[in-house]
Amino acid sequence: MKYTSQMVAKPYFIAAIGLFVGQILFGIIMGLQYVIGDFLFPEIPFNVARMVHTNLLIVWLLFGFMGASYYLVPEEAETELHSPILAKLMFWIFLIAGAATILGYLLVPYATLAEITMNDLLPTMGREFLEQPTITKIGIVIVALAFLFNIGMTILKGRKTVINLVLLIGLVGLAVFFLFAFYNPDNIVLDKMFWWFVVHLWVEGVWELILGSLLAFVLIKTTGVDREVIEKWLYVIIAMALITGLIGTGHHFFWIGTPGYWQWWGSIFSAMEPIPFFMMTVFAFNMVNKRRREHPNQPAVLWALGTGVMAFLGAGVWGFLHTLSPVNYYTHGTQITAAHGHMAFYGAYVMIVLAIISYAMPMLNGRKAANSAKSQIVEMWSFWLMTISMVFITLFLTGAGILQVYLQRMSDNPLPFMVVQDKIELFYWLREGAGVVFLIGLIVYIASFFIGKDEAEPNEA
Amino acid sequence: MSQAFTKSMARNIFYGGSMFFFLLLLVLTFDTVESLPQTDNRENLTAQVAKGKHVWENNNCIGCHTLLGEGAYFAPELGNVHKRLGKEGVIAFIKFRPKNGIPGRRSMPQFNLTDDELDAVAEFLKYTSEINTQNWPPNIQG
Amino acid sequence: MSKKQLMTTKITKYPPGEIIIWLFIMAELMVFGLFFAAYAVTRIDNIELFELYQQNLDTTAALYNTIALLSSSYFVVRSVIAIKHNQQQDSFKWMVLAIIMGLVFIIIKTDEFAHHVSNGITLSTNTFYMFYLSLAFFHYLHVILGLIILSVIARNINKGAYSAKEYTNVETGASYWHMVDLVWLILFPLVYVM
Amino acid sequence: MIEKKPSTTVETIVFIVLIVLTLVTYKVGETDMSGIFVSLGVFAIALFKGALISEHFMQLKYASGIWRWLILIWLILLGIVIYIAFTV
Repeated sequence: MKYTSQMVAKPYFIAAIGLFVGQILFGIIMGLQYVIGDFLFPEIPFNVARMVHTNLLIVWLLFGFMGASYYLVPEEAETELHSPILAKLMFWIFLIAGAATILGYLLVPYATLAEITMNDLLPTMGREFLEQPTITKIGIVIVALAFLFNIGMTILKGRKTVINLVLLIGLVGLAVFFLFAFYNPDNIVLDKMFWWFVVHLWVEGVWELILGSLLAFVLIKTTGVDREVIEKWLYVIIAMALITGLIGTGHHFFWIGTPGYWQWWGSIFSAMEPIPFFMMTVFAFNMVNKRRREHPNQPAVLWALGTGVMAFLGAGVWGFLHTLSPVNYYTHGTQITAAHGHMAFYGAYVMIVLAIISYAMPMLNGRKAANSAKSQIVEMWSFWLMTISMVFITLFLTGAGILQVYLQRMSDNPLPFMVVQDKIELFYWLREGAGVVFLIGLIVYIASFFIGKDEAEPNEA
Repeated sequence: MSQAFTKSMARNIFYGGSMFFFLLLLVLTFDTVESLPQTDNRENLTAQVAKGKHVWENNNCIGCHTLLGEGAYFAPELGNVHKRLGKEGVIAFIKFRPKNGIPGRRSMPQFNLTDDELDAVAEFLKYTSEINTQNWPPNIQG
Repeated sequence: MSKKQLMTTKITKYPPGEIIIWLFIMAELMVFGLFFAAYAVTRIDNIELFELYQQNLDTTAALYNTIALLSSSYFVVRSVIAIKHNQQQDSFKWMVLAIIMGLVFIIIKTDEFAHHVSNGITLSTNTFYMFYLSLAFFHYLHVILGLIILSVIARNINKGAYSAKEYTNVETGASYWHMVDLVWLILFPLVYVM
Repeated sequence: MIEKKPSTTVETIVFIVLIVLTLVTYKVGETDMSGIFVSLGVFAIALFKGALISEHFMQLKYASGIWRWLILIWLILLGIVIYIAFTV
């Protein structure tokens, strides 16, 4: 670590991991509700558990992105962070607002929450992933602005690298597209259409810029490959991501009351969305193969390689499987979508945040470059446990989805939704099993921070 | 003839390509918004439908159900539920959910909606079922 | 890498310009190819509709546009050859001519679009117009982008930035422009004539 | 240094051929000639024009290996698809 202000990243990373645990616990609860319908009913109905599960994911990834930015921007810009105090203040505001919102979900009925937060003044609640009370949304905007100001000022006064620039564009895009969350017309078609301007343009747009720059940073640091080469790759990857992803938004406009031509535009462009992810995989492996040094932090390299592969599989391959409109006609809104969502989020965004945490944490804990060999082995175990169980979660959900599509939508005698759900119960049990393994993997991951704490780090080869 | 591929070229492709496709997205979005009246059933968007949408949102229905295929996949698709159950069926289903659920089964909470709210949400689902969704879902089961 | 001073028949390994542009040319051609294929496949079930509305298109305008783009492409070829021989003046002159012909295309095509708009035709009018407008407008944007690229190159030629030793950027822009021309050469018969 | 005027004969001839072929295509569209073979003929001309662009304007005739065939393969594939779609 070169600058003391990078230390502000540490609480962000710790909070991210803590919320990650919460997300997985609620995932396990939901998985159980899929097979034991009245589990925890009526205390925690499925919709509440899901809201907590998805909102925690978004919040902890945002914590991860912010922590990552506070860590890497000063190092890239070769200057201290503009205002570490502002960063610390925003951390607490964001954490308290986030925790209060989650508690709100859990403690009072959603309709009551809407009432006490005066949703009727500016109704924005009750839409998937954007369930937060309007006041929380405003809080998110304020935190995002303060964060962008802090990061932007640091970049302005320091060295302007491509990684910093791309990261900044991604973060600004994140904040700008979030503003569509405040647009909630009475017309459900318009509502759905612009809802995707937040959701799609985040995860299949500007977040890929953040992903790309974080990956490039970790690769520069761990492989020692020439910055010029890595930056060139970064530009081409994010160019392809936006070129395919922007019009690729159309693959959400097939069946929501928007004109039919989106079936063509959406299919053609989203069919190319795997290209940037494929390039990212090639990029990561290429750089590691060309490495000029053996970095002592092996798990960080593993996470970086893993994110390339899993993002390509989850976002690229599983996305492509159901993105063409004739296929999507049958798979839209089934467990196929859930399968894709799980692996894509894990591969693209969870793993990149874990990669940067893995890289930065040893330094934030006062070590030179890496944890002890013992700790690294435990962390790599957690990598494989979580990654393989996520592959199985995806496969089981895909199995469930294929059966669901067949029984409910394609067979000569289509069955009602709930009948079909009973028939595919086995897959949900298997998914729950894989989910428990994932939780074990996460516990092992956390354990890796405490194991071999006092032992020396392996020497650089 | 230099075959070196320069960083400035990569940067130009990023900025040029992104701007290009962002403008294209804006144009297509504009065209879509202009032509939505043909498909989005707005002539039937009454005040009661708008109210129903708020009831729908304030009770987080999307947390279990899908609407036009979007939402959670825990409970049935409701974009065409009006065609499946009819208005009275929809109202009755929501109204008579047991408070403590059905043992062992996925259960829908009892939301204690007023008669007006029930009517509004049913009207909202009727309106939604009349949106031109390019023939989706494939059949009545959603 | 050794430089050739004259355009000879010596075989070079790579296509002209920066290699990355060829990846993008391939990606672009893939998209246009898919659109063309989609057009042809959709047409199978809508032959009467397609043939009826095809007659509403202005084939003469399309002819002028084809000639404009072909000339523009040819002028770009002349500009590249000139810069390879260190004739910056000539190169600049040809490039400006190419840009003018590109602008002719834009003017004619804009007029065509204006007619459609004033007749209330949009992407949602029918399947034929959906394809025609999608293809034509997507291509139209490419012409605009190509013109921006050519203008930057022309300015740089005029400033003396390129020479017989360094002309990669000129070739890169030229390759992109030929691709735009190529797509129109296919689009013209497929959508207007066949 | 300024060199002597380079030869551009080939490119100029190709350009003239392209213009002539375009005019032919246009004339076919103007007349009442119709039918599947006319359509396919028109498209064959378009593909040939594309090949000329690829070889002489894009200078792929000097490229080696797969690079030379990039556009030509695209044209051939397109030709096959259009042929099938117009004759089924």
